[in-house]
Amino acid sequence: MTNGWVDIKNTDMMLIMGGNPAENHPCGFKWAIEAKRNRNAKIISVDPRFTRTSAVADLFCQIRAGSDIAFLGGVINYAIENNRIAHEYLVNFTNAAFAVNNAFKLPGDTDGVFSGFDAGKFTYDRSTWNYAGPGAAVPAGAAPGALPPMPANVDYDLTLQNPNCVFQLLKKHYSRYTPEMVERITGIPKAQFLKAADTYTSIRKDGDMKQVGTVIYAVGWTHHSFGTQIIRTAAMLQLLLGNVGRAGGGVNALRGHSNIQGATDMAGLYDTLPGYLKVPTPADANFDAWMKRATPTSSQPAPWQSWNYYSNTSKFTVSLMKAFYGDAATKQNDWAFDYLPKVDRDYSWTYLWNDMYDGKVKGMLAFGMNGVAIGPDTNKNIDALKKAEWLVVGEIYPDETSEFWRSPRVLAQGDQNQIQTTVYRLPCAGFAEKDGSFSNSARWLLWKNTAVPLPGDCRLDHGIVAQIFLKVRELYNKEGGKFPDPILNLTWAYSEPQNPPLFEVLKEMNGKALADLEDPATKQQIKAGQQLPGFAWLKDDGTTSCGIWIYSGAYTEAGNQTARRDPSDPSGMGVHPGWGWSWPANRRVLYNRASCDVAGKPWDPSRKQVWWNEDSKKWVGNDVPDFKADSPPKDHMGPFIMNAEGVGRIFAPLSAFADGPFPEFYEPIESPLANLLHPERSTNPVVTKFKDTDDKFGTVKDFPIICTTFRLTEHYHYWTKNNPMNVQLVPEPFIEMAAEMADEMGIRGGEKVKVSSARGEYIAKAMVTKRIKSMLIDGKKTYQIGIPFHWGYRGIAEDEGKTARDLANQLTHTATDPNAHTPEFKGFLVKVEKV
Amino acid sequence: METNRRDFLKIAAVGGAAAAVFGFDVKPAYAEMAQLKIARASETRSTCPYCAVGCGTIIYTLGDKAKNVTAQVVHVEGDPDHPTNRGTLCPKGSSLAQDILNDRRLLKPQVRRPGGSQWEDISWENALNEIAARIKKTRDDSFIEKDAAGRTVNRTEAISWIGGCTDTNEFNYLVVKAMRALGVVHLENQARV
Amino acid sequence: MSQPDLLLPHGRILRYHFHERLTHWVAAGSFIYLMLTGLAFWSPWLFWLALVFGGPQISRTLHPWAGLVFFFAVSYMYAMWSAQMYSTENDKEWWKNIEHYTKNEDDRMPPVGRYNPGQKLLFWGFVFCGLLLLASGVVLWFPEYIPWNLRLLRYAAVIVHPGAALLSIGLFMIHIYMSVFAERGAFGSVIRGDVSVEFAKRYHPIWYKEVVGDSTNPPK
Amino acid sequence: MSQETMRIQKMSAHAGAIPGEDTQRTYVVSKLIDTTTCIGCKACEVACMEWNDLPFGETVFDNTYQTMPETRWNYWNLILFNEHEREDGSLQWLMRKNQCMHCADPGCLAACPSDGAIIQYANGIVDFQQANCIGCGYCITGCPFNIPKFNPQTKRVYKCTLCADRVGEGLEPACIKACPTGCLHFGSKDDMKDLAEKRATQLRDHYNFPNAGVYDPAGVGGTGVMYILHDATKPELYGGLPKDPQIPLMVKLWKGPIKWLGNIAMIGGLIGLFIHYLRFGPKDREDQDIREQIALAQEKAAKAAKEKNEEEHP
Repeated sequence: MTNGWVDIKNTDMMLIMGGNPAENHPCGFKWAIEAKRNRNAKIISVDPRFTRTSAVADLFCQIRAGSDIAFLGGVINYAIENNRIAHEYLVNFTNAAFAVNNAFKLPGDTDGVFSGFDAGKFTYDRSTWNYAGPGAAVPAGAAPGALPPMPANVDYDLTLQNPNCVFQLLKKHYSRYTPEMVERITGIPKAQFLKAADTYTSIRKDGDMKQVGTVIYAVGWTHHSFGTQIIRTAAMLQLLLGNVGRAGGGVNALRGHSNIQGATDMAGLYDTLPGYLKVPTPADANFDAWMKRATPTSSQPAPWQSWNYYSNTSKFTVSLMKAFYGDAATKQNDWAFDYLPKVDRDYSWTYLWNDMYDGKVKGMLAFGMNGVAIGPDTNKNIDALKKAEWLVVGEIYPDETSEFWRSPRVLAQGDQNQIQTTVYRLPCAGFAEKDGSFSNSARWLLWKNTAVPLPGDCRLDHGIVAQIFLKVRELYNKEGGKFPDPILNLTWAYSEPQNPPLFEVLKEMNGKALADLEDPATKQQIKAGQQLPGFAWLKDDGTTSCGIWIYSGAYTEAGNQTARRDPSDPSGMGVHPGWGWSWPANRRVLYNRASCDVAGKPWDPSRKQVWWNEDSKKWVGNDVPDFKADSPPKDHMGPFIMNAEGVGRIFAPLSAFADGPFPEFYEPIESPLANLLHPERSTNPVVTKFKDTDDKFGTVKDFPIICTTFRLTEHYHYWTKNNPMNVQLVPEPFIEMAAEMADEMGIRGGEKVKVSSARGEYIAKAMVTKRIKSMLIDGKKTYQIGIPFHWGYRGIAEDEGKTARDLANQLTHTATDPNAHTPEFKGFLVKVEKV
Repeated sequence: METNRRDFLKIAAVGGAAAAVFGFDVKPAYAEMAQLKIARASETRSTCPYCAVGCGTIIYTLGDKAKNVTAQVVHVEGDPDHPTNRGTLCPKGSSLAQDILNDRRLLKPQVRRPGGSQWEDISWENALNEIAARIKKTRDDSFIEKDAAGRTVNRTEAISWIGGCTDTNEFNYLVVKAMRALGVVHLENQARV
Repeated sequence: MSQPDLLLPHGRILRYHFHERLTHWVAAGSFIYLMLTGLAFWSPWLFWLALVFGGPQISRTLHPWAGLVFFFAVSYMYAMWSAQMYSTENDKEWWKNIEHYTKNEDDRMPPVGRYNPGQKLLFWGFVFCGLLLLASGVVLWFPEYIPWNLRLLRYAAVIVHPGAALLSIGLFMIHIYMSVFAERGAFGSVIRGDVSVEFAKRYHPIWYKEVVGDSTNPPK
Repeated sequence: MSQETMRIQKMSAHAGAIPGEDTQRTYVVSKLIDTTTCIGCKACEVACMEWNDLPFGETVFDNTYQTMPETRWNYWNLILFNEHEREDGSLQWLMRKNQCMHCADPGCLAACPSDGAIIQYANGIVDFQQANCIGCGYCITGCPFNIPKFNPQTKRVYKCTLCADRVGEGLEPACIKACPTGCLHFGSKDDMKDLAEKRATQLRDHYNFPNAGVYDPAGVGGTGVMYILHDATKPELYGGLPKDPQIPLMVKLWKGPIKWLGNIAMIGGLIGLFIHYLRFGPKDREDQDIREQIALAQEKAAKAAKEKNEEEHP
């Protein structure tokens, strides 16, 4: 979230789409209700199903799963056509005025692709996706295929009239997303779409800048083969309306798991290092080459400034290497650059399983992660695990992954005794049995305490990892082996190495001084060994260590900041600066400089976040300014300090995205019709599919119904099927379908139906409801169904034989988003039959 | 508060006397209220492990944390001080007591051997030794120091880690640290899906 | 036609066979229990009655079972006696003279058979109330099985049950009064089974004639 | 006298005065349920189950999100889900938390025959005292909201206590605390009424609900649980919420006129019979024969006198 949970209470308008917060984040959703109650705010709910969020919304639109970009593009078009835009914000805080390379072409002009498409390789040469300006040429001697840099000084037109400026391109691009086109693609009747567009953009009616709107989404947007671009479209809309950085505004991802934000920050993912640092590639010959590639250079109109905070990348990275390798990371050995594995291809989730399926991945450690159930394409994952040599599962309940060898699929195939995989199942600790911090969706780090002892023979998860690692290290110590250096030199200086106390780990993550440090400006001193107060102190000379730069400040000399419990909120705006600790630097709303006009005065004086204090010549406020504290407004430094341009990106240049600088509507991989904008280029052109036996794709001829998966408020993923309370609330899996469709098929509520996709089948009872209606997609009657996915083959109801022991992900496919590599769980094709 | 508040009515003499002869307790119990079950339980502040709202919870446990007590959950309730949830909890958070005290919990290490159809018990020591040996062997067998172009890559593509998203930041940090040190690149997480 | 088997020595006539007496007392016992426990639930002032019978919970538990016993006893009575309980032409005359009956001027009453019309009324009253009490009692016994959309049944039951109970209590009071206080010898008839010739002649002259008939050897 | 009995202001089937009636200053507490912000998440259901440690029961899928068709003896708090199409074609998914309404004039209490089995505290909470419950189920009949539920095993009736144990200690009920959206409110009845009216006004003025209003039915003296409804003219849409709930007429008749008529009849009957006996005595006195002889003698004497008279005055 750019903002936070409590901050939602400050909004006037909510577009809730690709998410169902009333069901999946009920306690956070209270702040949406508070906004309704106290500000007469409105909720627009756009969803394939009428959900419990829709039940309290002021306007509901039933959208075809996967057509979100068409809807949002239509809203952008509406906002521009009706001048419902934040002009001053747009010109000064976004790249709307930036001129774009003449060679850049929009998909409207080039058969559904942007300029630079290689139809053979399904990739883009992105060199034309750049701003215009001096210095935007590929430097001599660069590697073949290297992208040009952004121009140091960008050509611009503050009147926004230049036909090649971002705003004009945006306008042209989305002028194709007419209300009629939106209706044909999304199935939302034109009148209803216009009502939604009018309602949402009404906050900018007659040039008003006081009101604020927020966009709230969840995995209903990410689970697509163009998921990142849906979110981009929303971000662009928010920039267009001047809603980013403002209390009650922003683009708010509601994350689904207690510490999914922390796991992302911590880089439990192949393509990043802690704090969103870029991983080294084999092409990075040494540390400096890596830093040169990873560090952006600023690019903005000449009279403007850009802080370009990522120019500090090397400080963050050296400090990380010092945290990982301590004294073994020196300037002489390139900060142990060789210790890091180099990454130059896609190792993401579906590739991981595909590699295991192909016999390349021999062993897997799965902790708190039910990979078989989570899918996509459960059957493929089961088939992949059959080929693994070993699997280690750390869990608190019996799960589908650890028991893949006795899944219904394996039992039906009868090849259990041929499965050579050795499976270890280790009993782990429940949340109440361990302490440590979670980072919530609002980036708040909150410490929790141990309440009960471990039951039975369970061990702490981090203890198990430590014990395994230390045993491996012992083996390398004793026996030697391939490149043991990173293993032997990894810092593990915890007071109890077998069970590292988590507060010590948090201290390491926060970072400490390795030598005496002094801030030249304030003369503040930090002694060697002391905890750092924040990431501003990080150095790239090896005198600081920090496990994750964005968490620097979480555990300072003042103690564990994540355990702070001061509930006060002096501004009344839900900032709560003394509760826990928020990254970065305890800021609660990101980009909050944008809550002020160019002169540094709040857009809405009744919702003051930060502002320029002319007397102290500083940015001050109710929140920590997300800005260079002493940069006066007249310097025109951009508020989006993490972007090299300093401004919000309506046009995302160069390598930012794999599939285009503007989002274009593409059909889901399995879709009932060809893209109405460009039928020849129907789906996301850079998405590729696996071609294994288990990777089958269906067409509308065989699978005429659109299917989407979802969560219920009564259950949590594949966890609460072990909890008798939640099982009582919703005891059985079901399939939600339109009453009209059920009538046509002769299905009555409660009867068993079989849903099949090209990959697999799923049997559950029908929930026949008026909450889903038939839709006219390009004039053709189309149905959608929804499947809640909380069941499997191990659980209370499952073990009692009350379910078909199917997993919803037996139906889903493995095509992924090219940017985030997230699979397309939503909006695939199925057929439905009465059992 | 006492459990029984029976110190009130004197029942009609005849009935009372007659009933007393037969040994019946004749006095109705008026306002027999349940005791506040958390009145003296220990409070521990925690965070709900489910979604990313990160609601503050208070776990009430048996006993006062004295040495001779094995704390067990009595009740779980929202933390009213927590700015986000202000004491509220959803149906999942409200049922956390059933998650903490749940008879489906895994309580001992187990192994399924190749071709096996059942779980077998295994000691922690043996399990960890076997796992460490397998990790080392797989790593040594598959470690790539240089790629086809001769560039240093120092990675193994044969070991994978998949992690859930309900464990702590500190756990994740230790995992990333250890896995990167092993050269693991198939490092993925619920955060992806 | 006489029934010499009913003629006993010492001028006694058998009025009730053993199975009749037993049935009567089964009905009477259960009725008294039902009445007293029922009254306990009827009025807070009488709630102590339930305590006397082992506590209100036990009373609540046993009351319906006692009700079944009562109903079966009444049913058996019906099987035994209903044929004798139908109204006759003579009864109308009796009713016309009811005033004399209440003034103990029995000699002014038309002769009656084994049962006088008042007794017949009592019988039918108990049969009728028994049916109502059973029907409403079953509803009240298992209120949890009466679904919400059939709640009218429960509403009816809470009126019918006390109504029928009140009616039967009224009958009961008259019955006790008549049998214990007014007609001496009647009480003995449901204990020992026999009545005196005088009793039979006085209160049930037609029955007396039926029993004695043209017997040449009338009891002495 | 304990504090607890002083807090009792109404008591079922109690002979004589109620010990706590008007003996303490207090205010009536009340729940306010804003159905317009209810998301049907069932947190209240779970919080209720958890706080009261109620045992789990069997449920089956029934083509609805509703946990079960109606509340159970071990499930006191149930959200009712109803799909409703408005005149303009838009869909409403109405959710109503159903539980004991804690009526000011409780039908259950009126119907209950057991001394102190149902009580109403001075703060308005209607509570079942299972120790005194005899399991007759009259409360089930007396309730216009279908709330009290019978446990066949214990033969007692159970329902929402409004967490009397918590409220007694100064805490809010468990459901109130849990409610994620804040559609549940708790406070003094006066405060809740104010809040309800304000919200209803907001719904009428700023949202498209011209008939929004508050449900606090007068037929049962007002309720300790009030609702804010999108359309207060149609409470039936919310899972059959009665428009004008009353203690059932039959129960009123039974506990009112019939009871008094019956008492009069029974007592009158006893007295009447006694007087009859005094006046007329038994039908067959032990001196029956003497009386007959006396009567005969008197008859004879009268006859003789008459004859004599006739003789004297022919």
